[in-house]
Amino acid sequence: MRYIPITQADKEAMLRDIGVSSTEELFAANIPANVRLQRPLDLPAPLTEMEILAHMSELTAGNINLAEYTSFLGAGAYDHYIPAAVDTFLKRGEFLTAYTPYQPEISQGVLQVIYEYQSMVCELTGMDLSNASMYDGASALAEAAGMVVSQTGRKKIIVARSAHPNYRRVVKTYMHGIGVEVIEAPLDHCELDLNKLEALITEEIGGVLVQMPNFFGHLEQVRQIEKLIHAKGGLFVIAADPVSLALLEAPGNYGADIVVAEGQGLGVAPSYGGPYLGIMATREKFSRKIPGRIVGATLDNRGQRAFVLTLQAREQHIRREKATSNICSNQALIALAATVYLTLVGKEGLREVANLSLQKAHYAASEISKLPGYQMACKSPFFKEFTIRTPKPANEINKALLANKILGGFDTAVEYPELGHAMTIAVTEKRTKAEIDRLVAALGEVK
Amino acid sequence: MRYIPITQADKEAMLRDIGVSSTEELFAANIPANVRLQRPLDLPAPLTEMEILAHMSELTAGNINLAEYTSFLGAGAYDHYIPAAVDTFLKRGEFLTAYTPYQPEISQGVLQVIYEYQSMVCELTGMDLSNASMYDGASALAEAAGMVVSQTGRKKIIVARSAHPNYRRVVKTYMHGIGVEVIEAPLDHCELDLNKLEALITEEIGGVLVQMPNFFGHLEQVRQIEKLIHAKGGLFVIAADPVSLALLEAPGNYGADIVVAEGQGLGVAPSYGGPYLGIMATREKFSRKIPGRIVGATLDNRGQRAFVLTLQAREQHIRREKATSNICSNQALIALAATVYLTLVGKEGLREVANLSLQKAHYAASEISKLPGYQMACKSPFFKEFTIRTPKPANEINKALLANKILGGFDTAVEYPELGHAMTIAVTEKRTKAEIDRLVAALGEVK
Amino acid sequence: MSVVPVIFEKSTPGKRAITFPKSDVPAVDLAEALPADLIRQTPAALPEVSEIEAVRHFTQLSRRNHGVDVDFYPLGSCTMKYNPKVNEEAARLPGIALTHPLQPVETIQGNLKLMHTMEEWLCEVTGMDRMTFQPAAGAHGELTGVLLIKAYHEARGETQRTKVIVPDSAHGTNPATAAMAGFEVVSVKSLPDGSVDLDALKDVVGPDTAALMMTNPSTLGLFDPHVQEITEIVHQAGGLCYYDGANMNAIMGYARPGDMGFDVVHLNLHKTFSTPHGGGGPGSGPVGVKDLLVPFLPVPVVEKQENEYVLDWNRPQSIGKIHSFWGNFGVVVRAYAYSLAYGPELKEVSEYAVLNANYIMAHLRKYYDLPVDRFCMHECVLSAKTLKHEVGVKTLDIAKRLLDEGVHPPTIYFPLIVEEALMIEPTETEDKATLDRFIESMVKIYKEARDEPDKVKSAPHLTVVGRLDEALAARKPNLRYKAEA
Amino acid sequence: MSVVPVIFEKSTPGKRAITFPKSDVPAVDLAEALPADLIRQTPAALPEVSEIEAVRHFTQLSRRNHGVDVDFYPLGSCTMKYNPKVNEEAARLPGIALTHPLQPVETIQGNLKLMHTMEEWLCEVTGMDRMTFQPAAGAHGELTGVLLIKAYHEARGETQRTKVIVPDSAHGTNPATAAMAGFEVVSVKSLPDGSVDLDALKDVVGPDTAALMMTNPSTLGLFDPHVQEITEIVHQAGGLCYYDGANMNAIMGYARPGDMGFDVVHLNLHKTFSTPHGGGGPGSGPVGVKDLLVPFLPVPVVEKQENEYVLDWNRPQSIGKIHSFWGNFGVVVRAYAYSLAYGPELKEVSEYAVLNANYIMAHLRKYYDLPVDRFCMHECVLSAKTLKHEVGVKTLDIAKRLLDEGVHPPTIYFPLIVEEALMIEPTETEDKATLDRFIESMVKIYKEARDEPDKVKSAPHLTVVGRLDEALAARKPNLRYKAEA
Ligand SMILES: Cc1ncc(COP(=O)(O)O)c(C=O)c1O
Ligand SMILES: Cc1ncc(COP(=O)(O)O)c(C=O)c1O
Repeated sequence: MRYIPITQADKEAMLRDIGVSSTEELFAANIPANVRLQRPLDLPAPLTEMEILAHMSELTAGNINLAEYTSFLGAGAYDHYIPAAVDTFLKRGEFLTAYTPYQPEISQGVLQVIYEYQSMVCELTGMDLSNASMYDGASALAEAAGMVVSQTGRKKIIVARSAHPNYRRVVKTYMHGIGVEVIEAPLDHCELDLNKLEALITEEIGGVLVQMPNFFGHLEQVRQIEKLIHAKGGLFVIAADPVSLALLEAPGNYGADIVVAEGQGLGVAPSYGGPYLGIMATREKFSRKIPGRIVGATLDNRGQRAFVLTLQAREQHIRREKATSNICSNQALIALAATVYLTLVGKEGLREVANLSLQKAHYAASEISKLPGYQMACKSPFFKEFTIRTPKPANEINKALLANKILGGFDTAVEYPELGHAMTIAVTEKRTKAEIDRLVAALGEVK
Repeated sequence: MRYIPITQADKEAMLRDIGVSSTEELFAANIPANVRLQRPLDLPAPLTEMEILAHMSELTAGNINLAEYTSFLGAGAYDHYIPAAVDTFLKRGEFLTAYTPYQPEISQGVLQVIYEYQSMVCELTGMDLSNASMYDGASALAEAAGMVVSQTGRKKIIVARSAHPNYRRVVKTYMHGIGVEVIEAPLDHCELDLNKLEALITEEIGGVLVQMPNFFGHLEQVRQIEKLIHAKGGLFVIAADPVSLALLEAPGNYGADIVVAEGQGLGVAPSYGGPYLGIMATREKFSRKIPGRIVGATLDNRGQRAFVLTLQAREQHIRREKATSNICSNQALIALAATVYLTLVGKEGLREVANLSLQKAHYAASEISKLPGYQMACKSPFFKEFTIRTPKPANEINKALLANKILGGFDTAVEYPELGHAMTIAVTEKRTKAEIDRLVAALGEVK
Repeated sequence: MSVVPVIFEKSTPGKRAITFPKSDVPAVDLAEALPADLIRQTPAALPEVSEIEAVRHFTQLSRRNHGVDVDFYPLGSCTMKYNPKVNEEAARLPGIALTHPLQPVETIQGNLKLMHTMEEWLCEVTGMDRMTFQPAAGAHGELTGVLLIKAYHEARGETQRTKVIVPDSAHGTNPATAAMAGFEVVSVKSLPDGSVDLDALKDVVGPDTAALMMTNPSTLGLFDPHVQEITEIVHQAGGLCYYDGANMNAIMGYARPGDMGFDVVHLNLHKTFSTPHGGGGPGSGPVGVKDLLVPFLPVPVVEKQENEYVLDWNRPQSIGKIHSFWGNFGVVVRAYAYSLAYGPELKEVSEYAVLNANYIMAHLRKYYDLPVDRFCMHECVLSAKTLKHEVGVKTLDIAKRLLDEGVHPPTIYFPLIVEEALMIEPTETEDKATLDRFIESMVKIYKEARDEPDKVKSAPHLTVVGRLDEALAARKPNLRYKAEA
Repeated sequence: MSVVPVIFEKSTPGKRAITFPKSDVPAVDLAEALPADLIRQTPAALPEVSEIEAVRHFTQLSRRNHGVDVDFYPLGSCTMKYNPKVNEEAARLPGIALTHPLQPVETIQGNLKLMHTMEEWLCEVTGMDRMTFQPAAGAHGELTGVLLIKAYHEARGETQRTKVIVPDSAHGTNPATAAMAGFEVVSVKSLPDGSVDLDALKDVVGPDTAALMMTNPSTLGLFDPHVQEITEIVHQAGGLCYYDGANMNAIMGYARPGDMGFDVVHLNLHKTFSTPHGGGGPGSGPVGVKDLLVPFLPVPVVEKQENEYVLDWNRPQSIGKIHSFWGNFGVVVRAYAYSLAYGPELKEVSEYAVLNANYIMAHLRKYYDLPVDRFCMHECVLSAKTLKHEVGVKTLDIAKRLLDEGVHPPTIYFPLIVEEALMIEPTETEDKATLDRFIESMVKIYKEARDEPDKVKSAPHLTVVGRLDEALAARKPNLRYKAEA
């Protein structure tokens, strides 16, 4: 009865008004006896609030957490600094406990935040329009693949093997549903092999999906790839790291047709993998193809600027089976976090974050490379993450690092056995030189 | 420049409008050269937000805290459960960043909260009116002493030796200022000695200040004391534990003239001793004598009920040296915490808190009393805290408890050497039987 | 202020809120680290504001928004119940909020145990055998579920099963999902009470039937009396049965989709299990399945081995992955905290949800049309048909006038099969006083519609903005801020 | 809703929000544990509401309140600057928020070090030798400081020093404090510019002078040009000098009370050091002293011994204690975080505070009376004297009309020595655009006062409540909710 505010007296009065003597009558009138559950639910007895918190603290106290351990683990979820003001707004009841702004007159807060979010995404990606958010990076990429197919009518797409293994899995899962073949473009070390890619791209290929920087943290030759795919009439989809876009060219400026990204790095707690933020932006010409909610500016009947959900003819509640996607609830609160984050760090701050991450990652790479047995796995440029060959299996090294209160890099052994012993190390602006030196020393001591 | 939003261009435009060429001119026009500081402040270089948090986390990481240790320490600050919703409202900018509601039309939120707070305090204490808060329990008691003196015109007051040692110190400090003699009423074990008290009370005595339950956690014979002091025309002041008032008689019902209390137990974090909440309530006849802000209900010019600061003729900004006190800023946000807390636990919940604390304290007392060398220091009834003689100095025992992740009770040796080896143990509703058993076991093992 | 400038309009070059430390490592030259043609030339024109401006901006915006924390929000089909604050605190525990999805499993046993336990509990509530938490929302769960069905038929070589049957009363996500999974959607007309027309169903099932997707209680808030026959009909034709659990708040502890013959079900934790809607999300749409679909579940699956929890990736028949990591874990955490608060008393959640909906119906049926005269379950669907025909006041007008009363209007114009629909879902977390206040408002508006229809048609009057020009928004899309040239 | 019922009016018997577990220990009978005549018979009539009602209630109330986070708040003398969010986060670190004041010192070294460091920093800013953090607010600091002075004279046997000199421009807390510490208050008239009249001062100082209390910059926002002479005059007479540091935001890094000859100073951390005002408090009013007063500081004093911090209670000349524990530690923590953000750049805080105040003055002096035509420091004091005499629009009316503009009005009718005073303190955390908006509002109101004075006199028009009947409130005090009989 924890959150049920109806007293026994109220209940009786209400039953009287309804004209029944018990709630059982209401259920009996609806649920046929043959499907009624005849026993209580077999669940543990209710706890009070105090017990809930005590239980959950105890349950998770043993988890290693990023406040106590120094993390060099990235691979799609990053330990960027989250300004204190972000959480203030996630907790404002008016944002937290609202739903999709169906009634714009009492939802201008959420609507304007989304409009601002869309604007920031466009700025970062160099695209014309953004939707209000997708579930996460992987599903955004899969939806982009769906857009490619629907736009080109072609039933084959190419995805870079250097894209996040989980993103590739999600793309394949989605594409399998609509009978689209997903071809994996092979690698040369940890970069796409452009010759092989060129050979794969035919006029049957709807598009190429490339992660930039790629899963290994390194850059792809996106300008060349763009030419290859556009030459055959396909679309070019980029999965970006939004933080990287402070330093790296906007995909809109090298010809991307759709840009997706995982927004977690923009002020969102790692939270064991979710809730995160699927960013999706595209060119104006695809505005009727993009999935999800979109907010637009308009006027009210008093002549004031105001915001409203728009272009809804793409959406499931209007178009049903002809919709561009089935997405309904999205990740609005996480888009709020990203909007507050980008507002707080602003134009210069995001560049600082990106540059510091790059500087520190390069320092780490150069120091680790000096250790015997460690050697960069790829020669291509990198941003805040890099992949390095290790003298022993990475998971063994990581065990030793854990003992030093360090969460080591991503062990590539399972996903990329072709690299041999290797790990992908992420370094954000939060890591100090002292922490990096501690990592290097700990690596040096692994026996 | 962290929180200064003025750009160089703005600054120049502003200087132009002011008609000076630099801010230095403004300072030079004001501050004579002979008092100008001619060197930069010798303070550490500014840190960024990320560094501030990292520094402060590191600085305080070594502090033992009540999330990780099981606490049996009370003595004026208690580990009661704080419902999650409380902090939500402490963080609402409209409450957090407002000041004293001088402009009632845009301060109805704070004003109504205070009115509700005052009402709750009156309910708990059985008094007619409450102010909007004092600094803490000790200063509230000292201000009550001042009220006693000003009301009775007598220059002597009695304070129970069983009152919190720090509260007694604060009373003495305040009273010294106005030349009032503070007489300490002696104890019989850990309760006031009524015979000796009776002898002390003369018609020169303005009032008696008693803590209930007293510092040792035990009850005083307040009904008898009330008769003694009122018989000589003095006032009766009670320093209560607000949680105890769910089970113990309201001081208003046994003749108290002024009730003060430390409100920390009502949803306020222990925070190394502050900010806490000074509660103060009294009878209507003293309404012109009570210090501090008071909120009253009235009507606005549209005929709506509304709230406003009232009875301000008592206050320093109106009456200056004739004011009832110099208090200006109080502890409004902490009063909000208490108001939200009391709303959430409500009539029944506060009884549950009090009763559980009592039950568990009694269990602890009876279990510990079974240990060899441990023996209750007083026979009088107690609420959630009790004082027990220990076989060795309490501080040595506490060291051993710390090794078991237990924060032991208050060592009475320094403040009450007459008790010999003893400690005052506090047990709140948060303590489980398992935790108490762990304490008992650990005590049993102290060598 | 009735217009808050967009944050870009508050931007001034050089202003800063958060800054970062100077680098403490030997500098690398950007031009050396990155290829010249990939270095960004024009910085993204993000806003440049101070921290106080940012804080005021988002504070002011929040004050222009309604939420459950502000007042009543009876938005049908969305289960806008109270979102407990303790759940927010739990989700911010460092062992939860500050954990990385790819930490070695031995460092994260608590989270795995939480997921495993929650899976067991939700299986008990739904009568299913296993659950996956990867789907990030209801529609995502639907997609997962329908792909599981597809994989099942494929594994059995029944690739001719290309059709998914969806009643016309269904939520838009159902047909959209089926299409997204590559199925052909067969829409069947519902009976006027929103239930499935058995004859129509029998007509369309066949060897090409992959599945039926059904919402029960239906979007009319009514439990389908023939649900067991329905699942039998579909099963007999070789199809599987999908249960859209968005309305699970009506039946917890009373009935279980698993017991009704469903093979797959998705739940909306952001509805039934009290996790906040966040202005549109995040949600969590876990999918429960019967044993026959377990081999196809997304990888990885949390398994308990001896005393250790592991992530099992070795599932050759799996449909693959549906989320970057393990789903909206932070949302699952909140739902777990909620489940702890109720345990078997979840049944009372449904009991009171149904009580509240019937109470509103009992009072408002005197004023508004009631399309189906039956006790409802957790929500009631009314209609303003008569008002529209007699005085020209539409459901939209009523909704807008409700805004002036400080409450969020019900869902309107859904389900599609009801003319001028008003779909009212009070949830169990509202007390009688709030319901009475809402009833009073609805009656007042009814009377206004009769006495002063223009007042209703021109509503809202008390909101910070008036009715919006939605046509303009669509005709001249302005979807992002652009600095004036 | 323009009236929110008080929470008691929402109460229904039996409703619950937070509940507690059943007892897990052997039961004790209350009647046995407690004496019959001390057991409460009638429970306190606290409200009985559900959690959702509580949350909505306080959410709705908060939405009826202005704050710095909402918009501009130029309340003179109160330094309503931005309160950084990171400080709130810091104060909630478990090593801070969850520590007990009586923990053994060896378990709490971090907090002791924090206080010790902060003491050093504030001594550097003020030019004093030691500091105590026990005072919970400015007025509490004043009391502490004046009691220190009293103890000093007593220790020297100079008990005839019974008078404290307070300029008539002083804040009410100054004379109230002196009285509370048992001194006789000697009020000296200030010069029209708010500075101390040296001749008047010389007239009143003497062998009975205990101290002078001075606010500098004065409450007119002007630095006293003769401050050094003033402290010399008092010192020569054997008195001590007390500095009310409420206006410290004007001079950090530019001048230090210690260098001006003051013996005691209090700071308001909730003003100068950005800790939030919380709707009235908590604040923190640390007191700094010169060496001659150190022996009298409240116990305990945080001392560093070798590598350990201790609480030193062994101070026989101490005035005793002034707070239950060590002061509003959580507030000091926030001020510490703020100091970390600035370090020596605290000087720029003052620079910009002064710039902003002069900017407002430069613009508004064209419309409002300027009592003293001099550059001001961190705040400017204007007057509506002319408007009042010419069109009958008072300062109060202007303040009320400002409410309609969405900003908090300045402090009004203070300092007392200025007729129809408007005391405007913008602080350094406001940008030019906000100041311009405020100036515009003030000019608009000025024009309205001339053109449509009734509009101003009847303001506010846009707030949730109109002007209140304060006389009624005082005449028929209704200070608490009482259930109707
Ligand atoms: C009946 C029904 N099914 C499915 C959904 C889709 O759920 P979600 O918004 O979480 O994707 C909804 C949500 O509104 C719904 O009401
Ligand atoms: C000049 C001056 N002195 C003293 C005080 C008292 O400070 P507090 O309110 O913190 O007690 C104030 C506060 O308003 C003030 O402005």
